[in-house]
Amino acid sequence: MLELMQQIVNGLSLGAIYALIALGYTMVYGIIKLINFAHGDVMMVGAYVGFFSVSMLGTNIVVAMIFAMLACALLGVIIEKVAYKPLRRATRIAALITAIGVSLFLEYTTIFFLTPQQRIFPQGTFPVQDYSLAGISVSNKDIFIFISAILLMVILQFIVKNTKTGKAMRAVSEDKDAAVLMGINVDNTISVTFAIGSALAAAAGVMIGVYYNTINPLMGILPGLKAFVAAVLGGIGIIPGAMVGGFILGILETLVSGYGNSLYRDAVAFGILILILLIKPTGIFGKNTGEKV
Amino acid sequence: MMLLKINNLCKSFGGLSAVLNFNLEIRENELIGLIGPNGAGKTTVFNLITGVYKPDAGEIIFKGENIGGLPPYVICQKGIARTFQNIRLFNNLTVMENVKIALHKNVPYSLPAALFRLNSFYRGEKEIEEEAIRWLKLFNLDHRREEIASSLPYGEQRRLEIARALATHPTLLILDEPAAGMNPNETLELMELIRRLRDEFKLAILLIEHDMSLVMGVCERIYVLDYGQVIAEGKPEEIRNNKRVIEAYLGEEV
Amino acid sequence: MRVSRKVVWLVLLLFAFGMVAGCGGKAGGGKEAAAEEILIGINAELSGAVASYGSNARDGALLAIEQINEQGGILGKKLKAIERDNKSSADEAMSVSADLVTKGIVAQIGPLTSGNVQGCTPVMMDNKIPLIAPAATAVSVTVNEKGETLDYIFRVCFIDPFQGTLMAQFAYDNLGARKAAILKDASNDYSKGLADYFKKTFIEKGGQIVAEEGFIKGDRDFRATLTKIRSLNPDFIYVPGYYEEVAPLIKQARELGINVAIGGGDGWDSPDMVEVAGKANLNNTYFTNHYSVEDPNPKVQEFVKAYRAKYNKDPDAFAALAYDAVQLLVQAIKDANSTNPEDIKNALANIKDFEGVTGKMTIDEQHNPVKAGVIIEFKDGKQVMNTRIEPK
Amino acid sequence: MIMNVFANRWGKLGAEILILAFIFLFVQYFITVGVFNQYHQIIITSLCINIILAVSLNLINGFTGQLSLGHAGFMAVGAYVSVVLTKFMGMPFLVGLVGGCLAAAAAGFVIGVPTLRLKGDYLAIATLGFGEIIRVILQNIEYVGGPAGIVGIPKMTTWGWLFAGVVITIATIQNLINSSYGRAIISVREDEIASEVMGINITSYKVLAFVIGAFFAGLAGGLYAHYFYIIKPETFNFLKSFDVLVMVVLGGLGSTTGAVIAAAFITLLSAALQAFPAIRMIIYALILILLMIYRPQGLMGNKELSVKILGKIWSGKNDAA
Repeated sequence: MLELMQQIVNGLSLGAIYALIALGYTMVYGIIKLINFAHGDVMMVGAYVGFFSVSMLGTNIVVAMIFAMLACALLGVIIEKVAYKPLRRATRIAALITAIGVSLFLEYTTIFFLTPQQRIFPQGTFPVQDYSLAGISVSNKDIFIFISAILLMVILQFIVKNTKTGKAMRAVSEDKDAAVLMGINVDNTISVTFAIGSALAAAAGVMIGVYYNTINPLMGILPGLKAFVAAVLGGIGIIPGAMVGGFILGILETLVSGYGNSLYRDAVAFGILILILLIKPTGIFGKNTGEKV
Repeated sequence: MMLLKINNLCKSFGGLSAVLNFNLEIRENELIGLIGPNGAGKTTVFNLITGVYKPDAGEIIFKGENIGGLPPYVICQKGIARTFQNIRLFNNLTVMENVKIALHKNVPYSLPAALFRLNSFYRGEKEIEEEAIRWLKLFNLDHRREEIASSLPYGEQRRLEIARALATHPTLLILDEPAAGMNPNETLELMELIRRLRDEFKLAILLIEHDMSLVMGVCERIYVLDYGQVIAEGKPEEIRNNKRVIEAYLGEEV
Repeated sequence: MRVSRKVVWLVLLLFAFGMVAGCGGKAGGGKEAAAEEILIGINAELSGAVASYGSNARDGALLAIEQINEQGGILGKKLKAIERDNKSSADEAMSVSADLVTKGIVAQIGPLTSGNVQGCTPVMMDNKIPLIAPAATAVSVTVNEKGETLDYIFRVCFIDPFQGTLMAQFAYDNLGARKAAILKDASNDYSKGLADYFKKTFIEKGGQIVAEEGFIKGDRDFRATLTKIRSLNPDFIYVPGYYEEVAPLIKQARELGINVAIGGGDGWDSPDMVEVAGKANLNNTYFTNHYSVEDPNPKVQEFVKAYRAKYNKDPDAFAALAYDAVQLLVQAIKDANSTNPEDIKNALANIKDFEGVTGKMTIDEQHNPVKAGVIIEFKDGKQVMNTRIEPK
Repeated sequence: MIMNVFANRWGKLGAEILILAFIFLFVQYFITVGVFNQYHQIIITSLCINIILAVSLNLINGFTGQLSLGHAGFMAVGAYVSVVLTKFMGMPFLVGLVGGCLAAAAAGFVIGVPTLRLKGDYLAIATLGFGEIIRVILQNIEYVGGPAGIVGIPKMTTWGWLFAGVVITIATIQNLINSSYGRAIISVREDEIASEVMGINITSYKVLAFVIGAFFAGLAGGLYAHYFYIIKPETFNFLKSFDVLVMVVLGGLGSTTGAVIAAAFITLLSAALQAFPAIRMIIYALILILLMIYRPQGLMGNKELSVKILGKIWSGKNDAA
């Protein structure tokens, strides 16, 4: 029982990381229907900005995170303007390939300038405190990352549902042409979407960097993929879905490793995901919007 | 003989009844109209008959067999074909290919014959080609055969959709607002065509239409639907004078 | 229509082949070697999954080449490296090798992983050009299934059985471990190889393997598996992975209160271990290695100093092994007094007591280096030699 | 016109065989006399394997319109099964190849039946998941070497096998597409509901396309394994599926000639960039982005390159003949 509790705590903190990345993923998807495969790599860039801010400018972690978010918001907007905007009228799969191109570009440009070796956050960037509650060990960074994920989800949900920008976003998501007729500046709205999504990725990147201490230019691939899976699982485009999907994936992986066989972890995790999709073909929170005939 | 008999058909979406205890009978070679105000559930009835939606309750007896809830392709194979309110052609394909796809139902050669290009493939393709041309000629679309379907003018797209439906060799043809978007002249031609098709191919035809001149002019019996229920049924002149029908149509504004 | 289409694809195919022929004509025709240069191919993982290790190996090899050239080259000629990226894949490695061969290399250094070296094997054998693998540890790298030595394939690293067996003996005899858990990189042949031999020896000696679990390259969270292992109460955990995963793994193990000894192989050898895992967490951990960067041996210290000066970082095992691979090649060229690949191959097979950074080695009949192994223990972040095992 | 083709069928077939024989002998001659050295031969091999992969994935993604990200998984099944048959059981190469293809097709069937009910991105994730499941399973089978894979696979793939593989793949898929069955498959991509109402069992045609696509991915795997000496599960990870997808989209979804051209382009580009290790992937990424921006429909769109079109380009005429 104690071990199960520990495993669930492990799963929640792993899931929080997936959720953190999945939030930005799903938001961009929800608004412009683009699978932004470069999202994980924007996260990586954010982690590097945070790293250099801490190690070279000697800032504290909060300032580093703000720097990273600003830098990545800008990066996200540039990527959108240069690479995705020309494809707005093209097929979704063309945009998907471009996203793969952007992803490779970010990874290997980083390798070119910063070598493929990992970088290590200086000790004490985040003062770690371990707690043991009735035999279950938790650290303050677990709690920090868990609360961040939930907080960011709430903020994001608020922005999309309740602000003017959010309404514009939803309008663009429904129908770009109609949105133009309603006087919404579609270009700006999409830019804002990308800025927010990329800033979220950056925040996730810095947190992950601090959490695991190390960052490297290819660190975005695996979590990026997992986050995409989490977003799909929750019902892609649905913000609370991304978070729930992330937690489910995290707990699932943890339980497979803890009680099944860790050598088959990804196979079992994917197997269960496929099962869930077969039962709920549009994800857990997805509405089965049958095509109108 | 009875071709189609619908008994107490029900369908609701999210708790709202779209179709409630719907009954309908079509005899062979009959021309039936289904009318009603917007949102009365007419297209839902069509979607239920053709298997696009699954009924919640009730039976759809076609040629003595309950087809309710069968997948659309099975229902098509049993002999029901349809068109759509908002035309659903294969937009990126040619006019010819659109009709050929409908002919696939009776494809005269096997898959291996296609993969290995056996003689039966060449013979079969020739048959398909010839039959497709026959359908296109019938609908006066022959000269458009290599054009992309979406590039056709609206009226021709409607005609192509009917041609495509007929190419599946149905015994019951279901037309969802065939005259929508047509000018009076085109509508007149369409009326003529519908009658001719019925006679030539021994078809029963069920159609939804808002254009009353067409419905009254061509249909032998008419069903009137309101709030998912049949409120009247009968010959055109009976319907024209039916109080409930007039109310339903006037009430639409309220 | 149907027929004409097919014709055109085929014409296109033809064009494509024509292009290849055209490219090749240029590349293959003029060999880049000036008479006074000796070409060495470097076939490295510079992109893809193991790019970080591959580029360290490349750096090590380039440092060696630079040093040789500074000392005036060899046989009156300078060395020239031709660098190619194999994208961390065996088929790319093969095509890179074939390309390098047409350029007129006398030998190839790399690739890094066993699988990628094996991709190159047929090309090296066909063209009779020696390959020196810095870090390919699988037994099957230098011998074929019949047990015959592959004439042109050499290596400077340990083979899997050596390290796995060594650690099993050390854990059982010196640490008194009886219940061991294994945590390996499930996607990595090196990790599996070490784990297999560790398991075999440990069981033979009378120990028990209580768990055999895995992780995947790129994982950073190991707590689920560690929590499971903790509940099984092993007195030793064997983690034969690379440092990018092992360092955070050890850290998390300690955070979960797992304080038993943890062991591994030369994949641990990196300055990053201490920085990521933390000094205190690394206490009571051991790994098998060729040498220690803290070794006062001047050869080692000069290498570490030169590497730091050139790249502004500390070398890892891959850099040191690739450095030795080049030095071994140079030794063979000197011994053969020839740059003919056939002569170099023969000289390589006969090398005795070569003094490398990673130890004094003699190439045995199966083209493996016979050299001393050391077991290194981390003590407050310092690598301390615990045991030295001389070759038999 | 159809009469024409029908009447000249045997004549045209003869011409095709002649041209194919010419190409085969042309390349074979170059190999025999050594104009094509080992490096060129490796590139030709990669090229042919990539063509088979791209053309077969194009059947699934391009013609049927189902986004599949699991192609590498089928390639892995074909590679492993063929090697087990030839190397471990001593069967002839042909038996190995066919066995690999059938195994991959069977895997395609088992995976396709449940997942093809899913749509769009959900299908993409499910197929990607299955591809990864196949890889993880292979990683854990000791019989086939686990993560180390199988080493020392006899080299049996020759130019003749590759050429035959490419011709058979293209011919089969083109024959399928240019038949009533192919039109049914394309109608699924165009409009599922209309297609189903026309009497087409869309699920079975999706599965059919998936199975045939997997079959040829298995062929590519078998040819790959018997050329590159070693196979290991890592080779067939999801990034490999992405590589093939890139070729298909770059060539133009639903264009077989496009898939062939893009496969050739990517293979040659990749080979040419080997010499620039530092900037290799950056250039590759930039080319990818630029091509997609300037040709979002792919090099060929959904058109096929034919003598007719070439002739038109040649003579500069615009009228549709």
